[in-house]
Amino acid sequence: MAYPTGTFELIGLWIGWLLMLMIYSYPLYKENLAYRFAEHIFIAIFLAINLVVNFGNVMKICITPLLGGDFLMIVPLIIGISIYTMLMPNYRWVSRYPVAILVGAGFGLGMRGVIKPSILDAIVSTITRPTDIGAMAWINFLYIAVGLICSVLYFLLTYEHTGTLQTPTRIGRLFIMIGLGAYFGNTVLFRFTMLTGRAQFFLQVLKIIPM
Amino acid sequence: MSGQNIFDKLQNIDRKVFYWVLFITLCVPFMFPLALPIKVVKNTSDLYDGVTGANIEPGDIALINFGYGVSAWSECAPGIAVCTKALFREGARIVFMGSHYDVELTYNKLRSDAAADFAGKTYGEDYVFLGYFTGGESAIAQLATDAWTVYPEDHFRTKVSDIPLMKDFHGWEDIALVLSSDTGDVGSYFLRQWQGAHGTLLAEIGIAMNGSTDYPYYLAGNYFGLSIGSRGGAELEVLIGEPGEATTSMDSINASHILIVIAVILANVGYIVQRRKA
Amino acid sequence: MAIIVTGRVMTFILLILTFAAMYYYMNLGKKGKIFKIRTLPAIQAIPEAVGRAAEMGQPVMWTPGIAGGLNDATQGPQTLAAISILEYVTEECVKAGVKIAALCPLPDALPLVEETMRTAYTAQGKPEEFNDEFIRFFSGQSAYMTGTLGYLQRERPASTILVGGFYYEAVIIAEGGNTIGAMQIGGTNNTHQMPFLVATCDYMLLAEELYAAGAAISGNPDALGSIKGEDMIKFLIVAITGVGFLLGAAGITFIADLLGM
Amino acid sequence: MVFAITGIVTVLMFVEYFFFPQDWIVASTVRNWSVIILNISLGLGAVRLIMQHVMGTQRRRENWQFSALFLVAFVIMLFTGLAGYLSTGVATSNSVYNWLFNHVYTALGATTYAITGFYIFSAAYRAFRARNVDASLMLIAGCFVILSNAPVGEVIWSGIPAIGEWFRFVGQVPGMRVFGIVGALGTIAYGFRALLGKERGFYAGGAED
Repeated sequence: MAYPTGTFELIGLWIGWLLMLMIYSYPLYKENLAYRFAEHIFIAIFLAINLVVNFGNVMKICITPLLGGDFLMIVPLIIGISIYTMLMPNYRWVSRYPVAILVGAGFGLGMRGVIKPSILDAIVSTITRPTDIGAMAWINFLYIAVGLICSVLYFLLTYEHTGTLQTPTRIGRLFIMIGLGAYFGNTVLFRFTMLTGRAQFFLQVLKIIPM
Repeated sequence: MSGQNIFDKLQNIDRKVFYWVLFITLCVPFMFPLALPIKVVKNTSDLYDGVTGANIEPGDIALINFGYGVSAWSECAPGIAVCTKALFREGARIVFMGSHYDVELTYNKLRSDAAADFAGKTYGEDYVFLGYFTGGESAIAQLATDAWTVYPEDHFRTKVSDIPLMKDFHGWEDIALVLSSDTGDVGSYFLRQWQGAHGTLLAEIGIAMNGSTDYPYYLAGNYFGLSIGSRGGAELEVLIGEPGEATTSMDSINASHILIVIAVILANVGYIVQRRKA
Repeated sequence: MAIIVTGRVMTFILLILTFAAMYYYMNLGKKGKIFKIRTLPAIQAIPEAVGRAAEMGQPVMWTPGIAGGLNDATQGPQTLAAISILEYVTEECVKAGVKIAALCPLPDALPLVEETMRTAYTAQGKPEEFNDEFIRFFSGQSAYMTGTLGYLQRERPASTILVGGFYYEAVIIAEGGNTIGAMQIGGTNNTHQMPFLVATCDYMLLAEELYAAGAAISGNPDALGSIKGEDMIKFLIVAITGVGFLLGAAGITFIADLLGM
Repeated sequence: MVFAITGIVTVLMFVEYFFFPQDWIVASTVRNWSVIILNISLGLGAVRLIMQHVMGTQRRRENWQFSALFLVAFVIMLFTGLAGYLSTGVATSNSVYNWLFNHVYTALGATTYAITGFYIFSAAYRAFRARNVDASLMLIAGCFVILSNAPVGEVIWSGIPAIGEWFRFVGQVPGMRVFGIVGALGTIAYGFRALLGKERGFYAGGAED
């Protein structure tokens, strides 16, 4: 992408740059009017885009088929609109019905879907021996199996972590801590990459580096 | 606090000092790039092999989900660009869709990032952009069984029945592989409702933060490949031999990562010395 | 097993087994059997956190994170557990004469928060001391973060209780609490926020411990019974993994094949 | 009645999954409805927020100027977007909407979420301390992963990528898998209790107040 030349693009670029500084004035300086200004603009625009896009989506998946002769679409349309009774204290009870359908679909899909990848496949992967014959592969195989068993035992919630359970649950917690440490490390990459993108934009607008 | 020694100070540096140092550290490497070599790890090469090898035949349809918005462009966009290029070069057809309301911006960015590859392709025949969807897991489950009810029209409001590519895509059976790139949960919906339920080939081009939770699923074979954050993107750029945004950002990542480790070490030195004294 | 779709048989069996175990223990609970939740250091630390506030003459802050809209299947339960913990914290605060502030960004949880705190004051015989200004509502994530940071700086609570469904505000709020030297008790089931709460809090309720804490405090027999049922399934998982590992190491894939059915 | 509806929809999803290798038209229709209902319901949060800002402006509450700013920006964006959508079917065909979308929204969207990078930095500095064995393990795993995520790790010491990768690809697996397992069981437990009508709060907003 080259540095824009059109007037409106240039204005847009610089406004974007200024808004960025306004937002970063908060951590780098302190809460101030510029930050609040940028924050309110962001939330307003974000919300409006959301509404426009969702309006288009409802048109696409419901209204257009309805107008095209799929009269059954009137059912979800009416039930969907009825969720707005949540805003009217006297009619709030009506909104329980659309919520019930959403919840039912969410639970049904959630419960039927989680078992295979999160439990069964996880166990199968843990107990399938490595194809490598190297010692390291077998140590890892043992590590993951012992780690998983101890970590699951750590999450026994109606048994005290004493007696026989004391050692495995203690070890289980250590396995969990290693997991969280790795997670922390990965998150650092994620957040810094986002900031990196902004640093690049900061320099590009000033023409210090090419766009 | 008048009696603060060096170790107290090490533990209590003002955070604003750090923020400024961090921002400057992120900026400087763009001006003086080092371009250190980037090592490719197995989960990334498995992903690349998956989109270039035996998984995909000319004419097959791949589904690419943009589960990220502008905020995660630096993390996800490079990986998606490389995979799109690779898939087009294998002769695959691609269906693009997204769960972020700003998906149009992301699609436009991809078209510009992989402009040369899009140039030789025809919209509606070789690729299609279905646009935004909501409905969470229900919508993804529905997409597997009856895609046309989730998307009766593409993003540009052409009826899917009038789009040649869409005549070959009604549900999971028509899709050779799915690539989902997410900041949120859509990849896990594909995992449960496509891969878990139907065994569809699935790979994740995720933000680094989700790398930890995604990796066990890669190890269990639920994902045939996995790209983790901008580093994964840079590795994919190495694999396709076209350095891009992710490769450029690696210098900044290097500097900032060293900085944070130094900060942690300094704070711990202060902490340990203080504890010994106490 | 032609009736059940191939590849989903084990899912079916495990789902039914889980339901059955939960139902059995919920039923036992209804008949009066009480299931005890194991010691959770984070919950045991609450009186200490309140005591610290009493000594310092500063308030205690509770906040549940912004993720947990009540009708969200994964986030909602975290808010409910957080509200159970709030009940306990409030009772302890009333006993010790400590001010408590509940900072809540969830509009649909507000009535429940208010009712819970009011009940706790009433239970301690001091209903007149309750003031709904103890509850502060913030709309939207940014307002929530800045509002909470502002509160931390101004009021300097001695202890903070950060329990519930958090998004990325967790690190910002917990960092804010750390800066003012508050004693912090954290808890969430959102994996993506756990590392930050673990790093910044003195005590932590990890994942399901949050639900267990909520159930232990509320004493709800259904919640306790289903947690007991879950524990039985965890034993089953441990057993299958253990046996499967030994067989797998010997090259026998029987268990793995069975689980793939 | 409400619980019955939830129960029926849940059971429909189960029946389809376990007994129909392909989709089942009844479950598929209900699921499609739920997608539409969810789409329609997404405006709810927006309506609440707008009402709050309208009241804030009307009653001249503290910082009402910002509420007014919010409303002006919102109205401009909403109407230009709808105008674009209604005229051509694509909202960005309106040039004002497109300009705001491409420049203002993109800049703010990318900036606002990145702000956490600063806080993570100070959180790591302030809180990543070797207080005890647990914290030390987390610290060590974290530092190795941080260094191995950056190509420079290998330059510092050739062992760093190997150790970092071990933490990423082996070390963390038990912990992360257990979160998957207890998360799955938690989802089932909560769903089961809700189906039996044992969860209060669940229908909050519409339930017994």
